[in-house]
Amino acid sequence: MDGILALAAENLISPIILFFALGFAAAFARSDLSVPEAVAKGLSLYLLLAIGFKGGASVAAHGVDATLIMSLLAGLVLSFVLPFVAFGLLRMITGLSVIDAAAVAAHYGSISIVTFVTASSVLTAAGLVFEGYMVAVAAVMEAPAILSALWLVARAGRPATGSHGGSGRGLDAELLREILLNGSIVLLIGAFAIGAITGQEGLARIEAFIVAPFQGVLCLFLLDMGLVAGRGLRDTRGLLRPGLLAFGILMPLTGATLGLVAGGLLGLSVGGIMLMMTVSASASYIAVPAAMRVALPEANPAIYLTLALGITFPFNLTIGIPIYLAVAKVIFGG
Amino acid sequence: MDGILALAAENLISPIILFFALGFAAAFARSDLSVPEAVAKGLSLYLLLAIGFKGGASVAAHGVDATLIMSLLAGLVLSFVLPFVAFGLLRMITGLSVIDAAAVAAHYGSISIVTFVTASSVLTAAGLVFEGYMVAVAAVMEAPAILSALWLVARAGRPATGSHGGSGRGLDAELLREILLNGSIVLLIGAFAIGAITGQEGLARIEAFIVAPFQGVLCLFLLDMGLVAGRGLRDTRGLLRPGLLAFGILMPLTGATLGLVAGGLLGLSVGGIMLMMTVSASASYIAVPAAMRVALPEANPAIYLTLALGITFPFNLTIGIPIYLAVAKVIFGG
Amino acid sequence: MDGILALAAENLISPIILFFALGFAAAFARSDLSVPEAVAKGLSLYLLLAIGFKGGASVAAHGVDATLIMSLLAGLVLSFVLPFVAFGLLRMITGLSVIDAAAVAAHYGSISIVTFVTASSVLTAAGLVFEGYMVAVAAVMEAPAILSALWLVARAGRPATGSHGGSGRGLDAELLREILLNGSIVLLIGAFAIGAITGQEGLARIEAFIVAPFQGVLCLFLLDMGLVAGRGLRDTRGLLRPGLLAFGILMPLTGATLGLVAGGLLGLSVGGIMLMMTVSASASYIAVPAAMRVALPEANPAIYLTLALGITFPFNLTIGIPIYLAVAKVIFGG
Amino acid sequence: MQTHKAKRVEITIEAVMERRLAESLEKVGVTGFTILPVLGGSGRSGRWSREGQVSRASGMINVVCIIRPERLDSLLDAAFGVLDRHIGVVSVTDCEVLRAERF
Amino acid sequence: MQTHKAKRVEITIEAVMERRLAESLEKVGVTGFTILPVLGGSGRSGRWSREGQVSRASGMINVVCIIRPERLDSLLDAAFGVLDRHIGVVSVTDCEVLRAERF
Amino acid sequence: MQTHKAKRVEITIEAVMERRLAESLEKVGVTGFTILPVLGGSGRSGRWSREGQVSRASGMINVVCIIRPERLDSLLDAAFGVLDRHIGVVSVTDCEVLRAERF
Ligand SMILES: Nc1ncnc2c1ncn2[C@@H]1O[C@H](COP(=O)(O)O)[C@@H](O)[C@H]1O
Ligand SMILES: Nc1ncnc2c1ncn2[C@@H]1O[C@H](COP(=O)(O)O)[C@@H](O)[C@H]1O
Ligand SMILES: Nc1ncnc2c1ncn2[C@@H]1O[C@H](COP(=O)(O)O)[C@@H](O)[C@H]1O
Ligand code: NA
Ligand code: NA
Ligand code: NA
Repeated sequence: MDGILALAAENLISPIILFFALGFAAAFARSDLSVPEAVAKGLSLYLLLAIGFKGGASVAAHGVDATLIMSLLAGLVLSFVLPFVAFGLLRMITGLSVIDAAAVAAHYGSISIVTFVTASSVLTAAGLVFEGYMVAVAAVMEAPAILSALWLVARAGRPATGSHGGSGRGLDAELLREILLNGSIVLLIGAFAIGAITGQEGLARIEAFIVAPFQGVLCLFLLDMGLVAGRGLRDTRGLLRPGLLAFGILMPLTGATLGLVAGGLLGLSVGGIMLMMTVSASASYIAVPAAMRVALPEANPAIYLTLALGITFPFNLTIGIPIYLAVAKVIFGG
Repeated sequence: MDGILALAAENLISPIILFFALGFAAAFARSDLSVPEAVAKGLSLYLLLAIGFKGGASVAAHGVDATLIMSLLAGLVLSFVLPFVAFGLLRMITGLSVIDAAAVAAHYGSISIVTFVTASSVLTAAGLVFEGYMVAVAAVMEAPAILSALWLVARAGRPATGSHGGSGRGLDAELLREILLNGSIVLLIGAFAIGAITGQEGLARIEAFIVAPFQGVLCLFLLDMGLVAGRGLRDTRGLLRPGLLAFGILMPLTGATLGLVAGGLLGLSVGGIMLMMTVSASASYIAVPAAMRVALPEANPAIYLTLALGITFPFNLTIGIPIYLAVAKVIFGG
Repeated sequence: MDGILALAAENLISPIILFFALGFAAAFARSDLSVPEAVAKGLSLYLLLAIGFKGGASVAAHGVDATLIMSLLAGLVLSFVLPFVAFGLLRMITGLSVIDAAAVAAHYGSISIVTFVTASSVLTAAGLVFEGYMVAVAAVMEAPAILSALWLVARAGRPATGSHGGSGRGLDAELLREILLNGSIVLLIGAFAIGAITGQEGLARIEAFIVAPFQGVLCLFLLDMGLVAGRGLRDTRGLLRPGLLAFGILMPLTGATLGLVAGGLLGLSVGGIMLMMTVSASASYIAVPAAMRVALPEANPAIYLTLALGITFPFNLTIGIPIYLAVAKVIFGG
Repeated sequence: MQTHKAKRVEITIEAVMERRLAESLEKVGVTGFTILPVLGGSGRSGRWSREGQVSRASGMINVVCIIRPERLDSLLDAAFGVLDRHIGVVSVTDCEVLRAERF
Repeated sequence: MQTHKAKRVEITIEAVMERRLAESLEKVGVTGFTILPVLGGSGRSGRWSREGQVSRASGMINVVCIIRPERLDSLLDAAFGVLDRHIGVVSVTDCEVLRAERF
Repeated sequence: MQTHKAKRVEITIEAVMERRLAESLEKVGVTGFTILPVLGGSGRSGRWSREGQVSRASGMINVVCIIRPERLDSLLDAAFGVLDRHIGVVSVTDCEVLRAERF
């Protein structure tokens, strides 16, 4: 327990967390500090390209681990299953409607790549290695949760998106294509593949761009995330009943537990297990919200965005990640 | 004198000055070369984050100097006092109205962080060290001058911003909050604090982002500044009567002299004195103009922007900084 | 022949080509992956600044080669002449109107700086040096082709841009100024001059910005180019008759051949010859399209943009550059 | 100068619905429109801003569509089919245009 | 398709006044508006452009506000209170809207 | 609140023609206008978008110009002289403005 606290404390005073906190505080104080939308998108492209490429290059270097396929499968299953867990929890401890609960559930089954990136930075700083393909596992976990959530809505007798009305849409091929080919999945998997193909030689050519400045870029991006999260939370404070708040913290812990079990069964390294916990604990705030606006427009975006970005993201960043690392170490670390 | 000229000449052929000149010339030649607004803002966020963090980390490394508090106080006083000097000078040698003169005075009491950054680059290139907290001094000097200027207007019998009329505004709490929490102050002081907290360990993690590429990013930013300054000057040439022009050069020299006295009394290093001169000599072109548009909308923005960005900024960049360094060296250098 | 294929194969699996392919594929699959316009422009400013500066610094280091002036002249002549070749070829093998053919011809007489950048990266990776002033040759080749194209239209009895009608425009001084002072020329030549003036000392100060991360930035930029090219090609597939397609591949080969001759006569190094081939083979997609919209608004932009960006650019990137290198090596390499 | 009566329709709609709106308009033969970016706004669901946002979820766009008066109804039908359960605003203004042959 | 009469108010105002305008509008009960970015322009104080600018001082925004006709006057009062000594332009157009219950 | 009749002219024109349009407007005494950015659109020449674009060739801008009714004709003449053989759309709407002395 002491070790966890020490680790958490150390994590808390890293530049990346502090820049997130700075953004958060600035938003609450209504400072006009802001990052232009184009710059924020550019930073996120950089992070996806870098983390994907490094994962691929690492796979190229260490060879394809026997558990790679199993890990991808586990990721798929987790992403499909987590929304059901989240949905159940939400219906138990909050008064959310079926549609709102399903929309929130989709976010928690999917993943937050910045949370993943931060966790991998913490691992690197702690001198721990992890399976390079974990970034691919994260990528495959982005989309399936959306399908589970739409199924939950359909089951409740409400067509996911109106074949009713004039426009005749639905979870049609078009929406499915949009979900599977959304920009962050494509760039993450594409960069992973390019890293795997070009290997260490490719890495050597672009290392100075994607490795050395990575932590610094992450600081700037987290400053922006803090600003966006803080602004969202400030404007929707009324919304956050105790039940929702509790969910925003209980759900990542639940997800992390399932991730721990999965990672343990797969026989991953301590670092790999910690990452599996982290992605399971994290909630999407880029791809899934956009999909929900198309497929479940009646769901209130303020609820899922505030939960994912305002509660769970900061929780994972500050408290969750050190806990997951400590637990993984205690149980599986030599 | 020879030494000053040699130093100035050397400074003039550094890439950063030449990129500024390139932008300036391109704007005058009506080239369509331009930096997107979002990119310019992104670059300025980078510079603020980097310079703030490095200042903080340097304080962490060298310990809190006994003169830190005194220097901050000196900065505060200078920022409050300089507008009065500027206002007097303006009323003496130009025909500006009270409101226009006060608005211009606010800019010269405040500071230009890019001028500070350039000066610190020159110091680094010259192998001189300086007190890391000078960046904090620059930060505290951003806002006070605005209050002095508003007081000057109020004294002249003109309510700073209309309690007259319907909207019932004024130098209200809201405006004060906006001034004190403007984005560049918050990021500069926030990054400084994070640098001070995480120290050399934090610096090591993001050094490759904020130290190595810094000069190059500054080149790109100064190219943009040159474009903006050149465009502004080109479009408002008619405005610049000899009196205003003279002010744009006399005032930085006056400010630098006061900065020299302050720095000398504080017992700062030669580098620190030169920076104190530079910030006193520099004029704001980001935070103060925005505050003036809110508080003194009748003041003509073309006047203060052209003076600060079109005259004083290039003057400091090319001639001022080498002079300040040479003078500081001659008087206080061993 | 084997050597060429091996080289091509090696080139094809470099990260830069693969990121271009990723963008291309993502666009065809209608992924919503996209780079914000401001970020794309920012990246292109970076590339121009970096490549220009490095060229200038290299000239400063190796001294002004006797052939510098001759090479610039050769570039000028090539840029004037290539449009006639292109125009003839187009009128022979495609059914394009005079105006459309002239507009396309202007693009192929001018150059694509990213193609140049990619070729110089391939040279560096292959351990070959080249004349630093080749970047200046590329710069002088941007504009002349536009004049040739306008002359072709005028000769055909159609005033290039209406002195007819009310507005009284024409290839007036204004348009000429716009063409000669377009942003990419100004930045490229400006950065070249700054590199030449500040030399190795200047380079040392900004090396960490313009050298080390260059390849990585190029990857991100080529991802964007792939997206834009793929989107363009996807939306205008119907347009590309066999004749046009053939032109899009024959013309760069023709241009490269002329470049080979010119480079050989000038006595350039193998790397220099390969670059002369590459620029001659490449087609503009930034400066010339904008000039054509002003000067020849009746020309269909879909034709010239699709050819330059959708056919010739990918051709040069993947197949052309390795061929040009191999040919230059076989003929002129010791 | 000769002008012609037309309708100016401005549709403020969620950015994620852009492709669907465009396709729906094309289906009823409306192929001319211009898309303006939106920075932020306010509505029943509160204030929002694009500052620093990465996800397209919370963004809107402004689609301007100038058409001959007789085609207004089919355009509105098409737009309404997409807007449907989505947030968004449609306004129609009378206007005059140059070069009527383009509409 | 059923449409309803409304007023389309477009306010071009300095970016630094955004928050004050929004608060002023909310005070008179106007909570629906959309903000469009502005690249540049020209007026009595000359030409300006946002290109390469970092300071918010010289920027403007375009606030579009669609309301029921009977609320126009209080909206204009509110806007005028903020515009006051500031530069900026207000135009009001008659328009028709879908889904009148939203305004 | 006192308002005055005016005309709101919106010109969607290629970005490369911006300077020429501005100069042409100034020549006929129109010095007040606001430029809005355009993200993309669709017309007879197909769909386009500014995403990821570096060249100004394919971009458009939206120029909004509010003027006294009596100056409409000279404005349209000036605009038409520039639009000429270029793509682009011009719409004119009746509107009311505050602070008529500004137009
Ligand atoms: N009356 C209005 N005038 C202009 N834009 C509006 C209006 N009402 C809503 N909007 C826009 O539509 C978005 C969604 O509105 P709502 O569904 O009411 O939250 C708002 O954030 C505004 O951008
Ligand atoms: N007649 C007008 N039509 C459209 N926008 C205008 C007009 N007059 C002024 N503006 C806008 O308001 C800004 C300030 O105008 P001014 O106060 O006249 O300098 C200009 O730069 C334009 O963006
Ligand atoms: N009817 C219209 N309404 C609004 N914008 C249009 C319309 N027609 C054309 N545009 C705009 O003008 C551009 C060029 O149109 P076109 O010349 O028809 O290809 C389009 O891409 C649109 O941005
Ligand atoms: Na998850
Ligand atoms: Na000062
Ligand atoms: Na060429």
